[in-house]
Amino acid sequence: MMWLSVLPPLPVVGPLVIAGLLLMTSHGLPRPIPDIIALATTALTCSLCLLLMHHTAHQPLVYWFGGWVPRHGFPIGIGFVITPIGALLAAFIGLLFFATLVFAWGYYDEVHAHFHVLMLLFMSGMIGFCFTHDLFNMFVWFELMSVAGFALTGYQLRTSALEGAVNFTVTNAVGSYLFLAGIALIYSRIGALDFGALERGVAAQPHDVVIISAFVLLTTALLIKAAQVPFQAWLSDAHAVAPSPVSVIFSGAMVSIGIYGIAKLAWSVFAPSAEIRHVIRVLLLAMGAFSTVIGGVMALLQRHLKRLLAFSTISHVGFLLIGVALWERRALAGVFVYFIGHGLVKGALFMVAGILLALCGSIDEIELRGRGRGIWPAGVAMAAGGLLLAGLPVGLMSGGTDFIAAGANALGQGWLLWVVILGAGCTGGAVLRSSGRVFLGLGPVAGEERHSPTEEDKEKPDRPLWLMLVPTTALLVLSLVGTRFGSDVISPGTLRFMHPDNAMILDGARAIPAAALALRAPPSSYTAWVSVALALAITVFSLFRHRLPRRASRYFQPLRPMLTTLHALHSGDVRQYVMWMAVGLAAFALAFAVS
Amino acid sequence: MRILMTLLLLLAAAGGTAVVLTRSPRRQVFAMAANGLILALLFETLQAPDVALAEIVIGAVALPLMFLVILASARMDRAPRRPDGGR
Amino acid sequence: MMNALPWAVSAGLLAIGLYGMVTSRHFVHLIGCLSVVQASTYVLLLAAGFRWNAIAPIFSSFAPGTPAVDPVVQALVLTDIVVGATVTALLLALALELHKRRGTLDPDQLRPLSRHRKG
Amino acid sequence: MNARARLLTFLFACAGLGPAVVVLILHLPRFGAHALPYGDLINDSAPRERHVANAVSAVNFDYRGIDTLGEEFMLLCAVTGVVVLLRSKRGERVDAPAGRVEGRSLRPRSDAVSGVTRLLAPVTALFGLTVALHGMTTPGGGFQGGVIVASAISMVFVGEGYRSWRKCAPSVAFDATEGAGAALYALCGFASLLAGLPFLTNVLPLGTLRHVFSGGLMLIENAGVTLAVAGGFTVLFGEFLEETRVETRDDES
Repeated sequence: MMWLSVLPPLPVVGPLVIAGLLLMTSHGLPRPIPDIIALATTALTCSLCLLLMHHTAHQPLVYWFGGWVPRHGFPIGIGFVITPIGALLAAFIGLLFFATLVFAWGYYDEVHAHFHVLMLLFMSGMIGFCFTHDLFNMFVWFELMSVAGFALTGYQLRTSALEGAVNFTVTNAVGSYLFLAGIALIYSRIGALDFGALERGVAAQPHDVVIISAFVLLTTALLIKAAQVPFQAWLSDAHAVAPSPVSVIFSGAMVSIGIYGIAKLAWSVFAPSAEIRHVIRVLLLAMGAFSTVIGGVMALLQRHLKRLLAFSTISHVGFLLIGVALWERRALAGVFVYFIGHGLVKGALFMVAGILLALCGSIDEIELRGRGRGIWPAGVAMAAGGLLLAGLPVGLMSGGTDFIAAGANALGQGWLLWVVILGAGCTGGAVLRSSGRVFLGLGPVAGEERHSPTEEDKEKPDRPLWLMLVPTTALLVLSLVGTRFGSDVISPGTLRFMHPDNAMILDGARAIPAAALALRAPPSSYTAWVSVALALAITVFSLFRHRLPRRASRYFQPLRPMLTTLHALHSGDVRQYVMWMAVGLAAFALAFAVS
Repeated sequence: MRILMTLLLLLAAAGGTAVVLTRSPRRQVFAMAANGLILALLFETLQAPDVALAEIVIGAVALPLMFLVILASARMDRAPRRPDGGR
Repeated sequence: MMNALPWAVSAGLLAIGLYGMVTSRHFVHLIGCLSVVQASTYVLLLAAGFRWNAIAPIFSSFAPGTPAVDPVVQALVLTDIVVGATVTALLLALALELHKRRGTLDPDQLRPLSRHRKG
Repeated sequence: MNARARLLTFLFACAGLGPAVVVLILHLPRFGAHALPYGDLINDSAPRERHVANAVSAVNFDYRGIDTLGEEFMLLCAVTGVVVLLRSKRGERVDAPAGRVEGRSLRPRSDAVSGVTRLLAPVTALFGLTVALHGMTTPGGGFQGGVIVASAISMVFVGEGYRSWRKCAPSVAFDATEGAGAALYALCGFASLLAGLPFLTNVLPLGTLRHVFSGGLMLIENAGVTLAVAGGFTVLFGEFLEETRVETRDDES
């Protein structure tokens, strides 16, 4: 099919060109035009990616820029290799941007079309990151995505947004320099940048210290982006203060895409090294488990709604990292399902936060108590989102959880289920508690959350409620009905993802036919109900604590010092975050030293 | 050649240290400009003239100038704005 | 000694840059330290593509085929320099806006959300 | 966490990392004496197949041209970000008086400074254009040349003062230049697509090796980068220089 071979670069360079032209003409365009152009671009990009996904089901699509096909199996240019998984995630990203632009319709008309330009560049960076088959090219898209994120965080020019943006920029800039150092190390050893060529180089010397160090640096950079313990603290600063449409993208896609990057590098490049596989199974699993729990507990302690949601993102992305670190087929398939499910639900929840900011003029849970009664549909959306975060056994999030749980059980790592229950219960409970307090006026006495940082905040109330509710509801509904993907796209796609076909990509051999082996969705386990029960228990306890005898809360007194420490870890001091990076790197060194 | 390169590498390390240890931002700018020049020379001996040229225009001229402008602006008489000048 | 010196210098620059960031008392100083961290990646990348007794990869006065150093890493470092310049410019703009609002650039006094803590 | 605890934890982590770094350095290949398969392939191919003497430019614009495309848009993104941060509150008014630092007298600009910059700015701009133009044959190219051109434009600020500088560098024009340059680069790729070739494949005659106009499509891409970088850095310098003016804000009395 000739026309198919033209498609691969378009979802990336198309939005880039549109963004450039939009900036060029922004001074002359009347108001709704940039909105319409940006919406059309994202919609088109999303459909292109779906088309690509459809046509790569049997064979990945390989595209060499500049026509530089590999010479004797050695890549000379940059390739895009489009696999069903990459195309699916790209389509999801396009969809999320589309929904966000609908949500933000007309909101940012002050500074010409700058918001739209930045959003389109942001989307290009993410999609390029999904498609690329070259390490340095991956860095370029990674960095484009970061720079767009930095600029968008401070977009509203509020003081705390600027501070959050500084923390975000500094930590992620250090991360990108670590990524570059990793590229330099692996280049000094293997002398190539294409994933396929690198994988062959790793297979030739799987125990090499230089290659292992390169893995550590690259993974650390991506863990910083994915905000995993101990690199997590910037996220709650940035996501809490960014404009809510931007937070939708940050939490829905940008953070989890770091996990996709880790999985991509692990399977396409570093898989032949036994030492690296071992450290992934041990250290990354531990980091994921810590993130799940710490993120969940911290979410429970917040009163600033966006900060609460930001911590829940750390928790859920930690679960994604667990799925990758299990190094198992079903768990990996679950990661992709969960990726999309979480992105949809979390995006919808940040939209609800945006609705509150616009219509109720605050983001503080305690201050907002009962003030959401007039906009109850938003409350329904928020409660539904909370239940889905808690693991209600319907839709994509729980489908992904079941896959990952099946993988963990098969490996005898059943204890992970309790980590997941704790994380999901806490984050779901936190969201349900907030929705009860804001929309039903429950919970007159605040608990531990009253000690957490908050601030006055509001966004422009210039959009009707229905305009903001439509994308919110659409995302939630999609997260409920999308389960079909589990068998149709994700399971054959996951096999492709785990076994990159280098003979086809580099040597032009015939593609290995897609295995007929389809992963059956495992039955939903009891864990879902346990975590939902935990979430409901937390909600009831925190909303009705004034009815409880005083003794009940005294049992939690011994926890105070621990909670204070947790708050101190997220102090907002960027120097401390840099220090934690050094500690994280040392943890990697230690893990390799003992293994 | 080797001696020159050794010397420049050591100078680059010293230059980086100087940038870090110069705690006053205004003096740090000059350390940065000097460090940019050292790096450019080092890149030239590493047979990378393209990079050396870029480092001179960016690292030794453009960036220090931006730092200076920012510091000048920050020193200007300006009452702190309202704590939160949100839109 | 020359065999390992560039690697050691690069590692040293990374360490000293991070040290500077951890101990910084002024945001503009911290941004300067970030540029030192970045300088370590320049040195590392160029060292990874260096070769003794080779010319620069520009065949204007030498015949094509003369042994030359690696042009790829040089292209990567060029991109790296642009990345550094853009990120630094953004950070400086952020710092300036912060200074206008808060009147200080001391990291001890700049914490997101911290000022609005209510009891 | 106070400064001391932070430093101690950092040093502790470094103590753990130190031995790992030493082991790594001992295992790294000998400096300047390891194989460079990718680089050798390019050095062999660039003069022969692309008629370009400067292999670095060939990598930037052809072999790994999509990297440079991403990089141009990264620059565009950062400049847009700076504009949003600095300009949006200030608005587009450009009649603010110069700001001053307490305790320092404002000296009138001397004729000597003005004369020197009048001479220097065009020469610098010309030099920048030369560097950009000869990117295929000598060190340099659109990026370095573009920054030099941008600094030449900013030199006018020093010599001629704010008003003439603003007249010579209106921000609107340079926003457009920047966007146009980056879009031009991307459109080169679409030209290849129209010719039925993969994105960014050369579609123009290659010219002769060591000639200024060698490299085909790379020349157009180089021009796009020059425009984008010159425009971008002029806007960047301009936005920063604006910040040395006293602000007159609508929202403050």
